[in-house]
Amino acid sequence: MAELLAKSPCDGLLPVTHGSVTLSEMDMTHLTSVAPYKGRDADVSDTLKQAHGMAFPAPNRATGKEGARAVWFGRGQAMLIGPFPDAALSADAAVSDQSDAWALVRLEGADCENVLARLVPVDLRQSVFKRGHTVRTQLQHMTVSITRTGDNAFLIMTFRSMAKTLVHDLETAMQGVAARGTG
Amino acid sequence: MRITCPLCGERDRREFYYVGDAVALNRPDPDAGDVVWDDYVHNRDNPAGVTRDLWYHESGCASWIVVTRNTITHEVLETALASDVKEATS
Amino acid sequence: MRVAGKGLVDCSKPLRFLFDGTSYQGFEGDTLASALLANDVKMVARSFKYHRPRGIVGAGSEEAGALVTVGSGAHQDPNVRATVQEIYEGLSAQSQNRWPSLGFDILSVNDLAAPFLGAGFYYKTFMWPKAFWEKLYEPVIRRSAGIGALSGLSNADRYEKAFAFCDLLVIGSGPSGLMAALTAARAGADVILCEEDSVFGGRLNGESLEIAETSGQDWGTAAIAELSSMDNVRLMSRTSVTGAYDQGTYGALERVSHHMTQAQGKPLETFWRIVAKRAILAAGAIERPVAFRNNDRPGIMTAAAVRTYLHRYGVAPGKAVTVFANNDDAHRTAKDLVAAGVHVAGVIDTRTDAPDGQGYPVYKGAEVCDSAGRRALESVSFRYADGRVDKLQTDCLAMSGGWNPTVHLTCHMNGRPKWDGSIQSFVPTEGMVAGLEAVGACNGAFSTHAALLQGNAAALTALGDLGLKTIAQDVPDAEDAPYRLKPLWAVKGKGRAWLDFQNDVTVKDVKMAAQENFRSVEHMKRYTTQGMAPDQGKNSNVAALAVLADATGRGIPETGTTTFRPPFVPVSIASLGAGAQGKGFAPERFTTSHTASVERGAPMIEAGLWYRPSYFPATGEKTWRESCDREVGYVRNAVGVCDVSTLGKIDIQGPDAGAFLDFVYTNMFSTLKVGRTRYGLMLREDGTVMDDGTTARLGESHYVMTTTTAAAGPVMRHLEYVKQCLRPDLDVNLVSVTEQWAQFAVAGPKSRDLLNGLLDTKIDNENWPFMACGTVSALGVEGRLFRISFSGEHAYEVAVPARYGDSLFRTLTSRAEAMGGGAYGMEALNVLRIEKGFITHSEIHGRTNAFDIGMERMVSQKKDCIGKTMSERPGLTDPEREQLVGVKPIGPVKQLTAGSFLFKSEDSAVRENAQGYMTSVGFSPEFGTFIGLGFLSNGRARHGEQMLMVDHLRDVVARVEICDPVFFDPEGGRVRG
Amino acid sequence: MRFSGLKVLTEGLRGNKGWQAHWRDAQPKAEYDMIIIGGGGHGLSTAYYLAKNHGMTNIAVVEKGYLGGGNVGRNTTIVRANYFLPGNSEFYSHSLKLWEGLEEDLNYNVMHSQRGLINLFHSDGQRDAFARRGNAMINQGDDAILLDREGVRKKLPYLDFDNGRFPIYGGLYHPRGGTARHDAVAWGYARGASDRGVDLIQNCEVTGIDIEGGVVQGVQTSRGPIRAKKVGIVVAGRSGQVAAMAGRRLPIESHVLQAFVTEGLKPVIDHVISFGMGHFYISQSDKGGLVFGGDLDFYASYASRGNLPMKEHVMEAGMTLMPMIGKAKVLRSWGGIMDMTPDGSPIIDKMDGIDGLYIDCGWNYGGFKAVPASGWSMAHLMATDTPHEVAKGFRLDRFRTGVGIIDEEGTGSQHNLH
Repeated sequence: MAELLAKSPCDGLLPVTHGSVTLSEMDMTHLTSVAPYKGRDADVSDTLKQAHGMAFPAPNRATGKEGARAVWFGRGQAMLIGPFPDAALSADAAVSDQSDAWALVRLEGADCENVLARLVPVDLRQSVFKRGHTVRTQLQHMTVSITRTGDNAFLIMTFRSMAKTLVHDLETAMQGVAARGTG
Repeated sequence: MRITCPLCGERDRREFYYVGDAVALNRPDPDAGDVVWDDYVHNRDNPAGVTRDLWYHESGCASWIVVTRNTITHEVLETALASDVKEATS
Repeated sequence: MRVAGKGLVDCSKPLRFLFDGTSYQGFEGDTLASALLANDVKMVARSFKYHRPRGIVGAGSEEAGALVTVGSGAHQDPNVRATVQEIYEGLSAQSQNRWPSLGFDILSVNDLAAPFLGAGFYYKTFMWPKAFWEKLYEPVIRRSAGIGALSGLSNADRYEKAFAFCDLLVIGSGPSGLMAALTAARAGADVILCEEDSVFGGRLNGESLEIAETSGQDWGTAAIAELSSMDNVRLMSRTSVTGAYDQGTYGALERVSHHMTQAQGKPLETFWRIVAKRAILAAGAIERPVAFRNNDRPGIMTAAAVRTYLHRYGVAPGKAVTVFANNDDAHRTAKDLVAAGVHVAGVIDTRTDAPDGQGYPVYKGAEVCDSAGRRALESVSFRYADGRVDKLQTDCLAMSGGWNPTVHLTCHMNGRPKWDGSIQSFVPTEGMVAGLEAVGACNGAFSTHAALLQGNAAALTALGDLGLKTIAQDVPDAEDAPYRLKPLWAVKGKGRAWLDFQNDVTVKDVKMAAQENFRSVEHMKRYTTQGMAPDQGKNSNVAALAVLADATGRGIPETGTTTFRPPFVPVSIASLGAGAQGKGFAPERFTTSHTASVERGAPMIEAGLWYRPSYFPATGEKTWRESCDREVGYVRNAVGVCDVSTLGKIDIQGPDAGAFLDFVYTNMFSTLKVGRTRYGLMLREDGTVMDDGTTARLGESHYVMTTTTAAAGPVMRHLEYVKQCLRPDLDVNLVSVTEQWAQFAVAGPKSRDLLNGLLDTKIDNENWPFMACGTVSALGVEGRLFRISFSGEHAYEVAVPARYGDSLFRTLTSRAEAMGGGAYGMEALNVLRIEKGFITHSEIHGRTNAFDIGMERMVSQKKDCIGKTMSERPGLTDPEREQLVGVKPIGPVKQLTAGSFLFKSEDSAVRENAQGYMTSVGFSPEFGTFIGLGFLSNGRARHGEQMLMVDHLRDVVARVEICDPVFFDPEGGRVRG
Repeated sequence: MRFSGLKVLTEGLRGNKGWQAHWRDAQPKAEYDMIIIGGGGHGLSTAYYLAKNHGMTNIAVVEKGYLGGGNVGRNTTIVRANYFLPGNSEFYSHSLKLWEGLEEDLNYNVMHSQRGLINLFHSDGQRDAFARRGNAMINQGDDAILLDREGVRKKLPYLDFDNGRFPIYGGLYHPRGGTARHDAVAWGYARGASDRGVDLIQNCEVTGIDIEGGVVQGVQTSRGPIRAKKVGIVVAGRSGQVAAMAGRRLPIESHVLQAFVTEGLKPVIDHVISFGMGHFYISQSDKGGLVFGGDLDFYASYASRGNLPMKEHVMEAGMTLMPMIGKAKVLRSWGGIMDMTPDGSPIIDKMDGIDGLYIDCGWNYGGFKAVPASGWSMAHLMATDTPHEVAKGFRLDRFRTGVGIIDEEGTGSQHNLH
């Protein structure tokens, strides 16, 4: 029997490098939105800790580490990135598979803050937006989730269908920043 | 214009969607009568001064927020999660 | 001419540039204005109305005279201030508003007709004959008006926008701004310092001043060196702060590469959105001209501009300079020129107690009353108090009527400045922009020492507000001369004395406005156009106000001011709109089948932000209709495949999910069985239909809702609104899963056969009846299957995780083709649904309710729901309302058209007779004719009635019969097959 | 004094000494037959037509600030009759006819320029909707032409037909649509009313409405009480505050709408262009500035100023539609206070339960073109106590009853959906 072939959201678009900054697609993995029901936040957090090694994140924060993160994803919701979700989560939270719903890209390099400053209306400078901080915001006209994963690295997520626009907008900003040197 | 989302902190107005007077929280009973419903859906104090209105942090955390605000100066005086406001009054 | 030993330009770096086709030389660091003056080019422009010769008036962004066009082709940039444009090798600039040439301009004849072209003359004439306005008068007016020209070609330069954040934004880098930045930065605050000019220092570069026993220029250079070494400081030159907005948001325009021959990938401009916790406005002041007869000739400039050209650029704007002033400050001009070896013809001061000259004559108690010179200044006449008139041969008049603080940004939030009689000017009212404090000259503090003190004090205040530790600063000693002036706005006398050099508004015009009762300052402005030119009255508003006050017998403060509004300097549409040209206006959304559809030659059309295939052309087909008919046939006779992933999908989970759905839908969902799907109708609170779609119950507390493509976003927002604002008591969570699933309609008699070829467990009519739903495995991938139909055929929608969408679409279509079917697009989908009378947003267009579309029975009487009460208003249930009907032609008709109107056969096609209108039309291969849906007054009772369908626009009149909107398979047997 | 080309010539030769006040500044009298609150376009035209059509001359217009200082002096000057719902169609059609005779009627050149308006559409669905609109316009007796893509290209070759985000399918062309010089409309009506004996009272703020036994007695003002048998409230964005003086709440929210003008440019845009997908509309003034605007800022406001996100959105729409305007520089931006009704259509009605009190409001963001017919209809209502034929759809109670809701945008009779 034939098999269905999988394609990543940014298939054929990445990686690209301009100046000091590289944009690349993250490997496809499990994405699970976890939204605790009323009064179950602590139960969900406990399950997450036991099964996946991280607490349910506070607003604007990510927990866990590369390969198994929980990123705060909005009001009463986190995105579990990496592990296949423990079945026990469903008892206390609305759990939805989002593995294919989001395009995940990594923006990395000395000028990556300057690139994002062209597109994002939030102060993402290291002094205020540190490793483990996350925001739900806009990137140009797209709804995104941005998490700092390193001194010069960000994880950016947007709707899968907008992957091409995401890459276009980031690349345009990268080119502009690269042409200007710094600033 | 910047609005403080109770969850996300101070953010640019461009992240929010506006829906109008927070009177929307006070939905009447179905049988309250046409005058009450007309008032609820249509008529507004429309103050030139302090007002309470509803905003949705659409490209942020998806919270609905009650914003206490001055319509002449655009000063934002207070913000609160709409769900908290609603639960406190019902 | 150049003055040896002066200026900050780099004489070792000569640059060639063109003005009106003539090649000139300047140096690196020159502006176009300074380089033209160095080459003794005086006349550079023509004015707006009278086409009078115009020269360089100032040395900053507020320039009132020297507007030029830079570049050509798609790069042509009109109305560029020569005083701001830096020269570069190969720069080419042209003069504007003249034809055929700057020297000989046909429309300068307007100047001779000036008596007839006074303020507002056009309101009183050009009314007869009526038709001549559009045909003759207006085209002539339009052609003679305007200043520069757009190329008409699409923008070809790169522009960009950006955001920045700081503790303290300092606007302006003169002495007060530098002092403020130093104090704040030394205390560790996060500082952004914006300077319009290409170099920092402000007036320090245009004067010979001393600070801390060194030259002001050197002090400024040292301050900048210190600031640029600090990590917490961002220095932004060539950056004009253009507007103050709410909660500490400022707009700023950075001119990134206007001064470069080759931008090399850099943007031309960056528009910054700066968010600052505190701001200090140190924008300086603008020297004001004096109105006197013929005060608009090239060569007549502000005194400060003359000093700037001398000190900053090493240029003397004339060989014999005359100064005309009412204050001490302007005397510096003469002193500095003489010190630099430039001849000063004299200083004419209106005050009898003016200071004495130091190597130049001072004519005290005299006023300049006229000037002469054809294309540039040759002489000025001046008059003593006793009426005696004298004349000086001079090619440059440096005039000063005093200074106007640059208060503009403090007024951007509706604040009004206050009048300060001691300096005869408006100064900022405190607190007009929250978090912003004005210091130095823009705050009316005109001495250098006062500027330094205020800059330091404001920074300390800001630091305190920010909770930062302050470090006491020594404010250096500096010039602290008192500001002495005697008010003078307009020299009395005959003839035209200019206020607004650009719009050609004279003292007479303002007086005439007052005479005609345009006495309010706003009326005067609008009637005369005073202050509406590119400088927005920066050079002239206060003087015009003084003239109006005088003409109406009021004081200046009682007369009031007009409003200063953003932007402070003009901002290109391309910079504020950066990123949107081409596709950048809104994100593009692509389905997983996009590539495969394009490969099949399908024209992709917009559906909101998405792209969807219109149809899939086959070899030999000449029109889209042929393709569409074939694709309809696939679904009716075999099997068709269509990507429906763009429809919104929302996971609704929780113990109260059913109760929640009962509240947002008109019909019941809590009673829906697990594994079943139901059509739902959603209203807005006003009783109008908001959206429709199917919702499936996947588990006891798990539903997935489908929305229309267009309403996906609004419905999600609405559901969150209901959940958070109206029913936070319900335990239910919502998450959009639209993007998770690639979903395909598989429709037609052979749809189950096609699916069974892929599904790991076969389905049949028993285990998967109409409206069933559940989890399936397709080619080894777990997905979802819904037996729902938008075509009236036996049909399914199969969903798999989006990564497999491309692959599944290719598999489905190729297998469908093998079964006599294939892919179908939006055109066929539309025909199929019209044949079944299914509605889309063409029908639920925001004005229709459940009653109108024949679904009033779907509004459950057992419960409350959003929109229910308002939908019962008398006006929404009136039988005469327009109701959904089917429309079919009688006999042979050319076509039916959507957007046409329905009339009784005997009526004329006018509004009063309109009975209804057509919303959707398609050609039905099944019936061999066009069929349509529409709305008709009391339509459900009129099935069988013959009417006329009239489309005036496309000249179509058709005899039609009203019928049930369900044309095809009204019993609905096929979906269950 | 009659204005004419000859008059301009003779005055010019005499040194322009003979020009007189365009209108009288009146002192408030103790009593009038009628008072119009609000000296904007609608208030002044109401007064003018009360005098001209109904012979009412013992009337006053009281204005808080200066005449024409509200939305009539801060709009994008578009004049059109391209509505499609009954209630609006006949009203705006009537208004356009009045515009076409306005200069002659007022003896004031308001520069009404019928340069043609083109509404662009970008999908088949939008074409159908615009076809309905165009057919409704012709049903009404007005003009409309459906242009295809090539037809639009011929008129507007500078649009981005190849790369724009939303492809241009065509446009609905309304040849009689155009622009006018906004301030002149206020001044022309003021002059016409003043000449007919109407008192125009500036700098006079109404602070209260006197009502006794359900009957209007007059108004309290910053310059003292003024008695009147009838009072008309014509105050646009401030309707809520003035109605509150009579103890009434209105179905109105006041919002800010920004507009923009660029530096003067030689003629480059010869039509009025409307780009629905980007909420963007543009024309070029006779002085050469590109005059354009977009959507509301979307928050209730009386500040007459807007914020950056909407400015950027408007400019972005311009850049995707017609990237040739990129180097035009915005000189000034401003905001008007829009009296938004739930269904987007206006109200001209008696104030229920208060004899002698009338209201004309709810012009949303489309009041300028309505100025002539609004005044005409309001004058008719105030003079005769019956609604004028073309304005009888603008009832205040339509929201409560649901009868005759006029929702052109199809966004619903609920606030903030427009």
